[in-house]
Amino acid sequence: MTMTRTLPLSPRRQMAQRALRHRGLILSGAVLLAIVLIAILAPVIAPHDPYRQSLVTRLRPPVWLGGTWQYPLGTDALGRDMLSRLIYGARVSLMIGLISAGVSMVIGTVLGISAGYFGGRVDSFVQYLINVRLAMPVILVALAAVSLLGGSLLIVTMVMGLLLWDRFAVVLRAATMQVRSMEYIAAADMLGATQPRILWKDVLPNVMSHLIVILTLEMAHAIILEAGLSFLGLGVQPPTPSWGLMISEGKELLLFDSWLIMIPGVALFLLVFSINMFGDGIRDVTAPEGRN
Amino acid sequence: MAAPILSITDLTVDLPRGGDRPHAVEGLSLEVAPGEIVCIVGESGSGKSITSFATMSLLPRSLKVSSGRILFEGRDILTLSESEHAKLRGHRMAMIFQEPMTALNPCYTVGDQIEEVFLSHTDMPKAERKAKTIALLEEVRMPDPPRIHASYPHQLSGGQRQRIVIAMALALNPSLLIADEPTTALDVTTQAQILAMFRDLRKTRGAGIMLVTHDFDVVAEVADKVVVMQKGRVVEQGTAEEVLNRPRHPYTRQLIDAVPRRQAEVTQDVSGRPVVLRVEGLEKIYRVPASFGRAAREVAALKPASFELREGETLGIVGESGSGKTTLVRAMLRLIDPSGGQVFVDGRDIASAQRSSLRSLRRDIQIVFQDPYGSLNPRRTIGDQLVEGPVNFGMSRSEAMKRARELVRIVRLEEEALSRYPNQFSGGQRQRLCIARALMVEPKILVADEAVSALDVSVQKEVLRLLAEIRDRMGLSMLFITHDLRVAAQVSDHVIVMSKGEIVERGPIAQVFNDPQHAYTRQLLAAMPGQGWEVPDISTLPPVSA
Amino acid sequence: MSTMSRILGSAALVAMLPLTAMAGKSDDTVRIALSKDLDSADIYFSSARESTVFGYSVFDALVERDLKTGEWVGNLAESYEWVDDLTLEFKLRQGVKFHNGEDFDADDVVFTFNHFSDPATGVAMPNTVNWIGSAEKIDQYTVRVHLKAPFPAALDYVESALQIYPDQYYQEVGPQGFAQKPVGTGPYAVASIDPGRGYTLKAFDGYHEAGPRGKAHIGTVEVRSIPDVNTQIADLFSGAVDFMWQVPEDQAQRIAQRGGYTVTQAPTVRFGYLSLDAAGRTGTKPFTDIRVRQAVNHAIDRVAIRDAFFAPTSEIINSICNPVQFGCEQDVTTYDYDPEKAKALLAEAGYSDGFSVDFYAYRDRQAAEAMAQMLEEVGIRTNLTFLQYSALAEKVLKDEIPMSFMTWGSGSIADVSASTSKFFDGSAIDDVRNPELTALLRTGDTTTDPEVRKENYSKALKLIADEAYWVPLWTYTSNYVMASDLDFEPTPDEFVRFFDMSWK
Amino acid sequence: MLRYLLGRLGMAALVALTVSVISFGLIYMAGDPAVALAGENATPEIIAQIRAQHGYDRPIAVQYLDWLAHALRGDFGVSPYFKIEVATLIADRLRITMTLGVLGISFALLVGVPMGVLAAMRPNSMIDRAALFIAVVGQAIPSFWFGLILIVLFAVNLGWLPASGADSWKGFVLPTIVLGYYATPAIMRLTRTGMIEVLGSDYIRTARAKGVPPRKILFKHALRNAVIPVVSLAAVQMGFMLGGSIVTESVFALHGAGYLAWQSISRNDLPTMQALILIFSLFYIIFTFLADALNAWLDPRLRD
Repeated sequence: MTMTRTLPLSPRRQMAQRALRHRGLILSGAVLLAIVLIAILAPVIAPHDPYRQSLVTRLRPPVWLGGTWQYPLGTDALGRDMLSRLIYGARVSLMIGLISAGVSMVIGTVLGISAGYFGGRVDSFVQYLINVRLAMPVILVALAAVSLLGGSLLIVTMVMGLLLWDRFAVVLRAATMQVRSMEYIAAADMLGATQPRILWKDVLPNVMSHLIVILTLEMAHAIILEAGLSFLGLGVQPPTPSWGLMISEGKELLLFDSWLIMIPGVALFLLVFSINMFGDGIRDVTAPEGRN
Repeated sequence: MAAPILSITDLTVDLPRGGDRPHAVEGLSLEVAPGEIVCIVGESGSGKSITSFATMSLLPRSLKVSSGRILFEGRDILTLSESEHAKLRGHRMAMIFQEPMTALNPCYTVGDQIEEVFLSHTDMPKAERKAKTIALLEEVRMPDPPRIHASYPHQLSGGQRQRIVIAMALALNPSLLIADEPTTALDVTTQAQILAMFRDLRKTRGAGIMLVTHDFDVVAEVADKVVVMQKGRVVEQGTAEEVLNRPRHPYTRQLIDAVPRRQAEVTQDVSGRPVVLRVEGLEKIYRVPASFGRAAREVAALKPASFELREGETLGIVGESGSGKTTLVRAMLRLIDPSGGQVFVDGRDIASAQRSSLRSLRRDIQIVFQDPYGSLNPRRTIGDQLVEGPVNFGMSRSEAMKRARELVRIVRLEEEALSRYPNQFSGGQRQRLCIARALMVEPKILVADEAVSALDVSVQKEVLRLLAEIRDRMGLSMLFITHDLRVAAQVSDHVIVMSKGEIVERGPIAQVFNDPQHAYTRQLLAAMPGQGWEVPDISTLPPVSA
Repeated sequence: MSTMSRILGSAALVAMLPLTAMAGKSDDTVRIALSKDLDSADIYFSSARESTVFGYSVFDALVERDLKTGEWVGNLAESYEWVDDLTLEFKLRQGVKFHNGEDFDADDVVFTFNHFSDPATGVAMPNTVNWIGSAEKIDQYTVRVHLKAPFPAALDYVESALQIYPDQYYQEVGPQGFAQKPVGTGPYAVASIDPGRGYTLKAFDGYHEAGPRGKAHIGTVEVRSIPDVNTQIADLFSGAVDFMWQVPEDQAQRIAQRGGYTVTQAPTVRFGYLSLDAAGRTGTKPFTDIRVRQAVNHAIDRVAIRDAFFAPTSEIINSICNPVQFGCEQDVTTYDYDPEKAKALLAEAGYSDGFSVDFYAYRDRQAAEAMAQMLEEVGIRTNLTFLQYSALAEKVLKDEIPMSFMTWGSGSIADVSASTSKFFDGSAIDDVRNPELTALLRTGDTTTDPEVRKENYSKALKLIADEAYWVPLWTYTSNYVMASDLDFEPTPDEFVRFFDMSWK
Repeated sequence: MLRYLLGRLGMAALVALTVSVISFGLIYMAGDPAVALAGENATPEIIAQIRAQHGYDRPIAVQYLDWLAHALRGDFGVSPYFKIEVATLIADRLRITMTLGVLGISFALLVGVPMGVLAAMRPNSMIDRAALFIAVVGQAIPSFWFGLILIVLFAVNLGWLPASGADSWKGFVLPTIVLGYYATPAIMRLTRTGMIEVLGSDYIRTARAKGVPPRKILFKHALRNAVIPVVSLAAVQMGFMLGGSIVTESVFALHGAGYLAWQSISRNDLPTMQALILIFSLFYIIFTFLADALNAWLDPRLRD
C-alpha cells in the first residue's frame, strides 16, 4: 500500500492553520502583543516619567475632555502623566499575572500530574490538598496575608501564586489520568523509558494544551484579584503604577473625574478580556474536540 | 412477495465540504419487505450507518440529504416535518444501536425508559404501560422483569442493556426495525442470543429488519438479502445465498476473502523447541479495602495461571470480555504488579524483578496494543517514538534511526513515515507502526493484545499476514490475545481458553476446535456465527469484469 | 455601550445628576454617614474618634468648655473648685436622670472615675485617666477627685474622656452588656446599636434642660458606617445621607462647585509631622546627624502639598504641636523649602550620593507620596510603605520606624501636654531621647502656673526646632458636607455634637 | 449512597480540621498577637499583661487546642475591637452575607443555565457566540469597578436603587448583580459544554429514536444529565461568593460578614479574623458536601 492520497497535516501545522483561521485568537493575540510591546518599550514610548509628580498640574483632564496634548490622558491627583503611568502599568500588571500564574502553575502542575500519574495515595493526598485550598476563601486569606506581611509587589504576587494553583491541579490531574491510561504510556514503559522520561516526553506534551489554557485563565484571574486587593488598599504599594492601584487611586473622584478610573479600568478590562479570549482561542485550536 | 415497507430510491447524503469525498451516500436504492432481514455490509466509512440514520431522520446536523426518496409505508419520510417523523419513530419504525453501554439514559430506570415509548405515542393508562413493559422484558428474556423494571442502566450488563433497547424498539410492534451493528460490542455468546432473537422476530412479528454490519458471519447467520456498500455506493446486492457464495463484485470478493477461516492456515509442530517464556502460577487479586458497613474482600481477576511459550510458536489466548486475558498479559509484563507467580524469560523472573532490572528484562518481550489510536503518542513523530526503545537501551540515535528506516520498510511503509505524526496514518498503518516500534528492540517474544480487533476485515487480514511473516522471518515467539475465535484459529499453533479469570482449556488448535473438552469452550464454539456458511474460495470463482 | 461612552465622555458625572429631594426634614431624622465604624459603644474601650463623638451625645461629662468664651462651665457638675494642686471638688447637679430612669448622683461619678482609672480595667487610652489618684464621695452630690501629681490639663480630660456611666446598671450588665445597650444621661438615648455598622439615637425627653447643652433639636439621628466616600456622596446626592464629615478636599471642592449642599470647614486640633529617628535606635544612621535632619526639613515643600491636597485653611506649622494648643510656641527656628540647600547639607554630612530609608505612613497617601518624591529629589530615596495604624504603632514599639509621616489629634485636647509631651517623654517610643528636652516638657506638664508652663514648653519647642528633630508639617481642617436644610456649626475639636444640629 | 456520602463526610471533616489549623496559624505569621492587640499607647507592661490575660504565653499547640475546643462550642472569644462576642457579631452579619450569597448564586443560575442551554442547542450560532462573548466580557470586569459603575448608573443617575444599605430588598439588587455576574460565565460555560456533550450522546439518540418530543428530550433527558456537574460548580461558586462578598459588601456598604472580615483584617482583630476564615471555609465544605448529596440523588450511578 502506498501513501499517495493527500495526507492530513502534522499536529503542529494543523494547529497553526486553525489558529490562523480563528478570528478571536488573532484579534486577542494582536491586542496582547500590543500590550506586551508597550510594556517592553515603555521607556521609549512613554512621554513622561511615570513617577514624576507635578503638584501644580494635578487632575488635568484628557484631551477629549478639554485637556492638552501635553498630557493626552490627563494627569492624576499627584500631577503624574496618566498615559505614562498606563504604559508602565502594563509592565506591572503583566508581571503580576505572569509571576503569580507561573508560581501557581509550578505548584499545580507538579501536584496535578503526580496525582494523575501515580494515583493511589499520592492522588488521595493531592485531592485533600486541593480540597483544603478550595475551602479557604482566596480574597480573605490573601488580604489577611498581605495585611500581615506587608504589601510589596513580591509578596502580593507570591501570595496569589500560592493561592491560585487549584485549577492547575484539578485540570491537570484529570488530563493526566486520561493520558496515563493511554497505551502509548504502557508502550513507553515497555520500551524501557524511565518515569521522569515518560512524564516529560509522553505526559507533559499531551497535557500542555490544558496547561496553557489554565495559565491564561489564571493570569487573568491574578490580575483581577490584584486589582481587587488594591481596591481594598492591600495590593501593591504606591507609587508603583499597577492598573489596579490606578483604579483604586482614581476611585476617590469617581463621581467627579470619572476618567481617572475609567482609563485604567478599560485598560485592565482590555488586558483581561484579551487574555481570556486568547485562552479560549488556544483551547479551540489545540483541542477542537473540546469545544463542541 | 409482499409490497416493501421501506423503499429507498437514489438516496444521496452530502458530506460537509472539505472531507475526503463529497457524499456520504450516493445514489443508494434498496427495499425492505415485511418479514425479511436485509443486511447492509461494508467496512468503516462505507456509508452503511448513514443510510439507517437517514431513514430514522437521525442524521447529525452536518449531514444533509440532497436527493432521493425514502418511502415508508407509502409516505416519503424525507418530506415529513420533524414532529410528524417523531410520531413514526418508536411507533412504526424503531432502531437498535451499536453501543448498548451508553444507549440508555443513566438517570432513569429502564422501566421508565421503556414506558416512555408508550407515553410518547399512546394514551395508555399507567398500569397498562407497566404491565406491557414487564411483558416486553419477558419477551426479550430478561430474568426477573419486575426487578429489572426498577433498575438503572448502570446496574445491567451490556447484553442486558441491548435487550432493553430491543424491548423499546419492539414496544409498539413497528413494521420496520433498523439495527446498526447491534452485536458488535457484545460477547460472542450474547451475540448469538441476540441474533437468534432477530430471527425469531422476523417470524413472530412479521417486521422488516434492516441490519447494518461489517461481519460476513453475522450476515450468513441471519440475512435474507444482502447489500454491499463501499465508499457510499452500493456495489452489489442480492439474496444472501447469491452474495455470500457467488460474489460478483471484486470488492465483495475481497471482503469475503478476508473473512477469517476458523482454522490455521499452516500449523507447525513446536513441541521440540526450547521454551522462551514460562509462566507459573501467575495471579492477580484486587483487595477491596474495608469501608463503612462492608468488610474487606478480595476479587481474583486472575486465578493462578501457568503456560509455556516455545521458540517460533504462536500461542493464542481466547476469552470473552472479563475473562482475565488482559489482566494476564498486563501482570505478565508487570504493567500491573501480579499478586503471585513467576514469569521466566531466559530463566530470569520478571514478576519478582526490581524496578531497575525490569527494564532490561522487558527488552525481550514487547507488546502491540489493541487501540491503534491510543498507542502512539500524538505529539511525537513516528521516528522519535520508534527510536525511543533502542536509545533507552543504549543504542546511538543515528544507529537507531537506521534500524527504524529498515523496520518501516519491513512493515511496508515508506521512510518518510518517520518524520510524520500519528494522525497522518490510518488505523491499519498505525498498527503496523506499533509492530515496528515493538520490533525496534529486537524482542524474542511479541505479545499482540487484541491487536487486530479494531481493524476492518481487509486490513485485519493484512496485519495478520504481516505478523506471521515477521514471526517466521525473525524467529519470534508470539502470544496472540483475542476474543475472536476465528482469528485465533487462523494464526495460532496452540490456544488457551480463558473464562472468569481462569484457564479452562488448552491444546493444539485443531484439538481445541474440533474436540473441545470444557463446557465453556463448547458453548463458545457453538455461539460462533455463520457456521452454516462455508466461505467460498474466491480463486475458484469465475472472473468478472470490475 | 452608550452608558460607557457617556461615563467616559463627561468630565464630571454629577453634571447629569438630577437634584433629589431631601428626605431628612420631613421625618425629623438626620442621616449621618461615618467613614469608619463605631468599634465599641463602651467608649472607654475605644480610642477612635467615632466613639468619642457617640459619647458626646449619649453621655454627659461633669464640665465642658464653652467654645465661644473658652471658659469652663458645669454640665453634670454645677460647679468645680481646685481645692489644691492635687484636689478637684465637684458639686453635682441634682434631679438628673439616666436614660433608664436611674438617678444620677455622686456614686455614679465615683464609680466612673475609680473603675476606669484602675489599670486592671485596661481602658483603651490609659493616658486619659492615669492622672487620677482616686475619686471620693463627700456627700450624695459632692465628689472630690485626688490627682497623683499636679496636672493642669485635668479638666480637658474630665470633659472629653470621662463621660459618666450609671454605676448600678453598668455593674449589673457588665462591659459586654453595656456595649450592646449603653445608657447615659446625654441629650440622645440609644435606640438601637449595631457595632461596626451604625446606631440610631432618639432625643431624650427627660434631658436636664438646665445644663449648658439644652435639649436636642432633631428627633432621630441615624448614623451609618459607609466606608467608601463615593458611596457616601452617592447617598448624599440621592438624599439617603444628610451629613458627612472628614470629606477629602478634592471631593468637598467638587460638591461645593456643584451647589445644593452646605460645605464648611472647621479647624481641628490634628496636625501632621514627619518623625525622624534622631537617636538612631532603629539602626538607621543618617538621621543622627543634625545636617541630615535639617536637609529633610528643607527638602519638603509644605506649601505646595497643602495647596494641592488640603484646604486653604490648613496652617503650615513650625512646631510639633497645633497652634491652638496651650503652650504651642510657633516663634522657633524655621526651615524654608530649599532643595539646593538640602543637597548641600547632605553633601556636607557625607551623603552627596544620598541614601535609602524606609518611610512609613498610614493616611493621606497622596501627601505621603508627594513628600517621598520631594525627598527623592534631594537624594533621599524612600521605600514608602503604608500600614494600618495599629501595625505602624506596633513597629514603633519594636524600633522599626526610621522615618514616618504621622498625624496626631491630641484627643482634641488644646494643650501641648497632649501632643509634644507625648512624643519626647523618654519612653520606648521617643525618637530623640534628649533628657534635657524631656525634663522641660515634664516641668510644663506638671506645673500649674500657666506662665511657667508656657516658658518651659517654649524652651522645649525651640530646642526641637533648633535640633530639627522632626519635621512639623501642617494642621488639618475637616470638611463637613450637609444637606442645605440642615443647620450645624462644626467645632474645632471635631466632636460632632448631634444635639447642636437643627433644621433650617 | 450512604457509603459514598460517608466517604465524602470523612474527607470534609479532615479538610475542615486542616483549615482550622491554617486559620489559627495564619495569625501567628504576623508575629506577636499581644502587641497587635495592645494598639496605641501600648507599653511593654501592658503587652505583657495582655499576653498573660489572653494566654498567648502558652505553647501554640495548647493554644490551638484550647481555641478549637471553644470554637466547636461556638465560642470564638471576644473581639478586642468590637468588645463583644465574636460569635454574636458574626451570627448577626452572616444573615446579610447568606442572603446575598443565595441571591447571587440564584442570579448566576437563572442567567447562566438558560444561556448555556440556548447556546448549546445551536453550537456556533449567533446565540452561542453572543453568549460566549458575554461570558468572556463578564470574566474580564473587576467586580468593584462594575459595582461602582452600577452605583453611578442606578443609584446616582437614575435614582432607582439605593447606593448602600440593606434596609429593604432594593438594597440587595445591585450587590446581587455584582456578586452573581462573576459566577455566571462559569455556570453558563459548564451548562453549555454539558448540554452539547449530552445532546450528542447515545441515549439522546435513543430517546429521539423512540419518538420522544424534542422539548421533552431537552428538559427530561438532556438537562437532567447536564445539570449534575453544574450543581457541584454552583456549590463551589457559592463558597467563593461568600469569600468574594468582601469586595461587594465594602462597595455597597452592606454590613455583612464579608465586610466584617475586611474590618477585622484592617483592625488586626485576630479572633474575628480566625473565626471568619474558619466559618467561610466551613460553609464551602458544607456546600460542596450538600452538592455531593444532591448529585447522589440526581445521578443514580453514585448511589450504589
